[in-house]
Amino acid sequence: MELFQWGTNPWGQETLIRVSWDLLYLFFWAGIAFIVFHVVYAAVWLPKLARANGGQEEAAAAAGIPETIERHTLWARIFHWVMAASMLVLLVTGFFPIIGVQFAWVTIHWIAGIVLTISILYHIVHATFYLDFWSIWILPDDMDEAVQRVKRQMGQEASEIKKHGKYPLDHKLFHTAVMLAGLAVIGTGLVMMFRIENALVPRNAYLLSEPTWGLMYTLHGLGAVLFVMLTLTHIYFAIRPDKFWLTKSMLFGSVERERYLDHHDPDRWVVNKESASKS
Amino acid sequence: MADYKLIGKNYTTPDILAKVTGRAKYAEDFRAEGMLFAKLLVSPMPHARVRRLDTSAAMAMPGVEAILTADELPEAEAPQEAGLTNEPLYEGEPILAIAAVDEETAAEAIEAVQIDFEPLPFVLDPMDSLRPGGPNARLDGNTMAGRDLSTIKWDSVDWSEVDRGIMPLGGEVTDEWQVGDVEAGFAEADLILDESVFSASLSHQPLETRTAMAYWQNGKCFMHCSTQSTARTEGGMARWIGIDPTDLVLIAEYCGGGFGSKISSSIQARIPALLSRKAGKPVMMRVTRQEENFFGRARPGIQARAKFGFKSDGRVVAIDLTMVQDGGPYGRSGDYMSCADQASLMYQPEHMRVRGMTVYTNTPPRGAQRAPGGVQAVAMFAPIVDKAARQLDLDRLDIIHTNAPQGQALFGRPRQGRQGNVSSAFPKEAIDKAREEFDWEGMKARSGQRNGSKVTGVGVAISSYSAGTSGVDGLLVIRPDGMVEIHTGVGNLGTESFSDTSRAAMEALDTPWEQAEVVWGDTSKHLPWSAIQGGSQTTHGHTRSNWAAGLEAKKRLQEIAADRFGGSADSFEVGNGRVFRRGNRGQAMTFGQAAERAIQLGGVYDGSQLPEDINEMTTRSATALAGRGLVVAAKDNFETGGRNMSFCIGFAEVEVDTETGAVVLKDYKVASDAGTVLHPQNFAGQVHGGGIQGFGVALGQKWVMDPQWGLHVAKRFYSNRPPTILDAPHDQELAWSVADEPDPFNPLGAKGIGEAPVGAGAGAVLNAISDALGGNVDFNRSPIMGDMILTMLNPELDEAHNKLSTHV
Amino acid sequence: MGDVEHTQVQTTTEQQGVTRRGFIKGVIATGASVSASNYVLRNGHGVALAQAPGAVERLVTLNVNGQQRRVDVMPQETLAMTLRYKLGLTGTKIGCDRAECGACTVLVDGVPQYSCSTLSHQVRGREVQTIEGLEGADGTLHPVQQAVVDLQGFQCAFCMPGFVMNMVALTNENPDATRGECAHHLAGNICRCIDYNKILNVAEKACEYTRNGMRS
Amino acid sequence: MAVIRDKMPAFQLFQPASTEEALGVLDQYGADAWVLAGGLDTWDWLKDRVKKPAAVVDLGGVSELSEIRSLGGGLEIGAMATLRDVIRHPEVSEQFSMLADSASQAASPQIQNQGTLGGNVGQDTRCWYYRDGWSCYRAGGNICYADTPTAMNREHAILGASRCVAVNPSDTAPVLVALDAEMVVRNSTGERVIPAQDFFIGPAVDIMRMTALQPGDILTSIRIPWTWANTRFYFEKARDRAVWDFPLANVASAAKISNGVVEDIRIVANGVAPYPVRFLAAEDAVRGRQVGQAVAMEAGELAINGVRPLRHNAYKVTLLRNLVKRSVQGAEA
Repeated sequence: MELFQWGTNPWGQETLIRVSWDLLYLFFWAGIAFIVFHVVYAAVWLPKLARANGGQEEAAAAAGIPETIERHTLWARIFHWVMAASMLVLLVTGFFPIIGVQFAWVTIHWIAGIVLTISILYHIVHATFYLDFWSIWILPDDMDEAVQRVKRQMGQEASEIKKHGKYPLDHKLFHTAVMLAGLAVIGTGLVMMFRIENALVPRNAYLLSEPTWGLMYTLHGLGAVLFVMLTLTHIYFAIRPDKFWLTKSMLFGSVERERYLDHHDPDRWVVNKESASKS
Repeated sequence: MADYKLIGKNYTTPDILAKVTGRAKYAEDFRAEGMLFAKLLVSPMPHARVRRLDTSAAMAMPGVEAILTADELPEAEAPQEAGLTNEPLYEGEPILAIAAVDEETAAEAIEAVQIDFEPLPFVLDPMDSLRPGGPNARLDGNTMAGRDLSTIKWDSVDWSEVDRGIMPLGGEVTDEWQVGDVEAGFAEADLILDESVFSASLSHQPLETRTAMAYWQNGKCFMHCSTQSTARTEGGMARWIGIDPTDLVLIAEYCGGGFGSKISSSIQARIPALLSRKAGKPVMMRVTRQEENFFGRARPGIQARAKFGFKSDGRVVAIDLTMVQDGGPYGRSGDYMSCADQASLMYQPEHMRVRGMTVYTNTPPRGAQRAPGGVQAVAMFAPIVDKAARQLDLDRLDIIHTNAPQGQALFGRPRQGRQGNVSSAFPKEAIDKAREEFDWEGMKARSGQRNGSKVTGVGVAISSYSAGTSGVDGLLVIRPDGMVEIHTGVGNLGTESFSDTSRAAMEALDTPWEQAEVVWGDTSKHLPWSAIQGGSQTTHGHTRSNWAAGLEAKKRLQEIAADRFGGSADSFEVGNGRVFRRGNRGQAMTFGQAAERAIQLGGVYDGSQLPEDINEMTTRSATALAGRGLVVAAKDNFETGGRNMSFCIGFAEVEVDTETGAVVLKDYKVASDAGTVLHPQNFAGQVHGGGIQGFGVALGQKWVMDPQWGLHVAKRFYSNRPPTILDAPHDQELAWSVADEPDPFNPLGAKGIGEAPVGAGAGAVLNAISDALGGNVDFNRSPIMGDMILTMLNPELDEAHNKLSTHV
Repeated sequence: MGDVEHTQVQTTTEQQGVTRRGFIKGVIATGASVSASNYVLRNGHGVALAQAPGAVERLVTLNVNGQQRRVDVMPQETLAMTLRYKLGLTGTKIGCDRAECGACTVLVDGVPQYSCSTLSHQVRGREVQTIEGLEGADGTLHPVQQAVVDLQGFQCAFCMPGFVMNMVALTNENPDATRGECAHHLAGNICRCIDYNKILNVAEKACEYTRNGMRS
Repeated sequence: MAVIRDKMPAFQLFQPASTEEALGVLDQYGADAWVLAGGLDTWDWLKDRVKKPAAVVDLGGVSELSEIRSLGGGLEIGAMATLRDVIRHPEVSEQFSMLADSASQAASPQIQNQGTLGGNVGQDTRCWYYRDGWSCYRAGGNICYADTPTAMNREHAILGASRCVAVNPSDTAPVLVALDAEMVVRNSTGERVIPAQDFFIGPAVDIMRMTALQPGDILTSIRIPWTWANTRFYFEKARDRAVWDFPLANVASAAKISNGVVEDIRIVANGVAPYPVRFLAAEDAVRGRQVGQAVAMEAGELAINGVRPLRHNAYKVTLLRNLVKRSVQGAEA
């Protein structure tokens, strides 16, 4: 298997062109393998970790936690679904021609890319100034808990695991991966606009040096093949019954108090009346 | 015209039967026992250095017999080329050669060579090399100043002008001359045209590539190559191979075209010779068309500023030229200088200043191409003179006539403060004759006629070029079987001058051509020192030398007869293959009998005693022939009277479709002043063939290169476009005429005709296109193609490139 | 030069009854073949020698100038190379090797084709005519050849064999051709001496000779 | 990278006698097989050693592929019929003279003698960067060398480009599109019939192919319905030299005209886009109107709607406009 695709420049010198599309298949099957693994893992291990949460309801009600709690604002949800749609379009337009489904994809691809870019820009501003910025980032506590969690699962002595805040570590990890891959494809994708006809920038294939272009295509490809796996696994989790309450929250915005109490630490995701769903 | 029996008559040349039956052997037609095939590894970059070279995998391949690298060649002194190099200066320059049992293996071996190049800065357009900080094509400089490589940058000129297609004045140049006072000349002028002009580089593309086959036998190298000249190739080729000329047997009876690119064959021919020595087997190196495009030579492009001052009667009073020649990477060709000389001759300005230089570029090597500089002169300046005629409201043929030289006119770069003169010039007579014969008034009447979107244009242009030098040797043997063997060291590249000029000897002997046998093309057959077959040298030079040999033979025949029959030599006549007493034809000897007698007499008669003044090569050949009959060697010592020049005036009729830009040539006629015509059929072939080559210059033969990578993109005939038969007028036979004025400094009045026709064709077509578009159009460059015409006719279209752009 | 020239002609009679392997060995042993002796021993790209229907044999019989010529031909070998290097018919020239100049034009079943752009295998069972096949056994020139000689046609003549063969097809098909029709018929041949005017004179003369017979 | 020219690499040559046999070999070799028709496009690729197929399948021996025959619904021309066959076939010149006309303007007479109709329509682009083995989009890279700020693109596309700006160089292709021809394609799984207009594809859809032919496919014949037989045809090719050169632009038009009124028309051009372009807007504008200068000019203007000229080919806009104008007028000028 090749990691990179090399070509020759007009002078016959070897030059990096892009990632090898072998990686597309690799990441696709890696995603599938992860899903299969997780299905088994979830079936065998998760029941063992289940805990009762009885008796919390009243206390929670007393603490002023509303019955439904807004988890994603309307704007955040719009952002998410716009991003999801553009991402799916980008994946389909980017990869279907490679796997043999031919159609005129370039224009759709770059327009979807621009939509994605705009939505990401919105997200960055929105998350920075209007949301609990730090809620999605991996913090030292997360790491510590992760260690404890693994210890527990291995059957070793470990301290009590606290419930997570608004986002559990796996969400945070996923977000980080998406962010890195996303920045790579968006950053390189914007530069690659100079190599195609589009309404925004004039074509200039010699904007960058030849090795730099090779790097752009390679990074774009790496991000893109990573997204194949990320998207697969993301969809998988979204449709898992035990996670479906989260998917619903992305559709409708809120979670029930019960779920909140089940999964979240009220100290770490502070909820009050103002957070209650408007619905 | 004098009353000749052979000169001026059509006849069958001695090579044509072999040609028309396929028996004529060109270099690639020879085979030798155990012959290997060579393939070249050529540079993929315009300028680079070989950083690492590993031929072990190639050498290990079964069937690979020898590899020749640049390191094994004697070093060439800059700016000359070596044939193989480790620092390629243009795309396609050979790096190494591999000989293998067959071409397939050689090709695969080339692909197995591990080679790593370090790209170096390159330049395609001379102007880019003159810019301050601009790249140089060579690491040792970008031009030749005198005999030295040096670097010149134009830091004082306005480069924004160049970007707008204006050639700047005042940049430093390496060559400069002036006659009269140009400023005073322009002060006198009633009309001044000051324009930037460009004539593009174009490759020769002879149909036979410079394929060569060589082998060694008993220490001698046998070389089959393609060359225009035989005698003048021997020494250079021997030097290239590194052997004494006497150890070289050069066989080149047929040459599939050269147009100046094979005057003395090509340096790449040394490759099979050296490979053959290394491998111990014969080696055939088939040069591909694409390789020919790379190292087969090309006419240098010239970017120029031309300022012409005219009097109201059309007389050119002053010319001021600034020229930059695209020199390619090697050598020191001076097309721009002969370009100035021809302008000086054709337009006879009283005041003229010339400033010029050649700038090296990483494009294929340049060389002389049929009227080097002369064609560029016509392509660049004929449209200016044509335009002046329009602006001064003069007849366009008249303005040519007005300025054309007459008699022994002075022209060109002055030496010791004085211009030299032309030996004879009768272009005015040629024009006067053509005006009637070609019905110039009728042609003019068709100018501007419209047929829908198609407009007829009529163009006329004069072209001049050198037509011969002198001082070479004639060598003939009258054999005991009565045949006259005329040996000639000029080549046979299709002009047939090797044969046509041999007829001078038979004319001198007043003997039928059937009794002649021309010996040519193989140095083992003992050839005399001859003119280079290039620059139209042969016709003038070899009618002189063969006439000299013929006269000398006649004298010896008379002496032999006097010796046999008594009396003075003067009382004998020579004619019809016999020498006989005047008034008593009974006292006669046949050539055969005289030859027998010559052998008996020895000394000056059988070649054992030779003239002192002949060339060493002639002496060697004549000595080898000694004893075979009456052996006569003679040097051309006839008087010379200036530089020998011939003239052509082309008349073209085109139809330009203003909706598609398509140009169709409807007719082409050519008038000439080229002295006595030796062989009318061949003469017509030269004037028309040259003219149509000029159409290629005018209409589309060119290089296209990618500026980012410095690589050719139009390497194929379908993309670099030599003219096809349908691009030439083909509905009626083309007319030609001659002034029929013999050159006073040739015993038969002959001048060369190879060169001048090209410019005439190019200039006439350029002017005709301009005429069709209403005159006063400023293409200011050649070639003109349909896209340029459409762009000019539709001002809303963006101009694709400025006037001075090269290789677009 | 007679001592160093030789050709690799394998005539039918010489080859009859000789096995392919034996023939190939012979070729190698005598060193007679200018063709790839090592090619004989390998099969490019490492692909197994084809078993599929339609796979070609290397030993073929070609009908050239009325003779059956048995010859060893590589699959990728062009007719021009076979004619020139295997059959010794060097009259056919290679000017560009790319179907762009016409010097290699020969007649295949009477039709002008570029032999540089025809595989030798493609002319099996067809009649190939080259310039060497025009002259009569008694030395009588073909009308086209005679026209060339009479009008001093062509210059360097490297293009001539191709033009001549194309003219032969012209005189066979349309001896009444006008000058313009001659030009269109001959348009697939390039002359770099660009003596097209004279070439058209020759074509017209050749047509005339074909119609009216050659002058005696 | 050593560049070796004019020596073909070794390959296995197959000369099957039937289409089935040929398809069998194609299946056996997959993408390593090369279909050989007249060879005029093939030899360049092989002699430049840019492509090195393991097997070459010469269709010259499949006689069924070179037949020209009249069917109930139209004329069927075998893909291996040479251009010469097409030019000289009486029914072609009587019914579809424009096809013979375009074939007789392709390349050179000898190439017409060897080259096939299938090869002419299926030929690859002549973009000089791509043909020379530069590793561009079309060759699997990620750049178009012909569309850079300094590129030499005088002969490239003004319409329909997508990343790659190469043009389709065929002279017969626009004629077949104008005549509503259908391409019959076979592979080992069966036969499919593709309208000519869909047969030619642009780089937006598949940047590495000019036609719908996939590895394993053979174009077996071209069917031309009688729909446009003997209507008013116009074909013109603009080129630099009168022989060999590919079109700078060509135009093919078929028009049904009664009493000077255009009942229906097809206008197609090639050499300006990566595929033969049909000018639907121009056709619509002309349909139902009297033939004349004004309507022709209008059609010309509509044809150049949306052009995107490159640095060196703006002239093609004017050229295309004028050719389309002429095609509607039905005459030069």
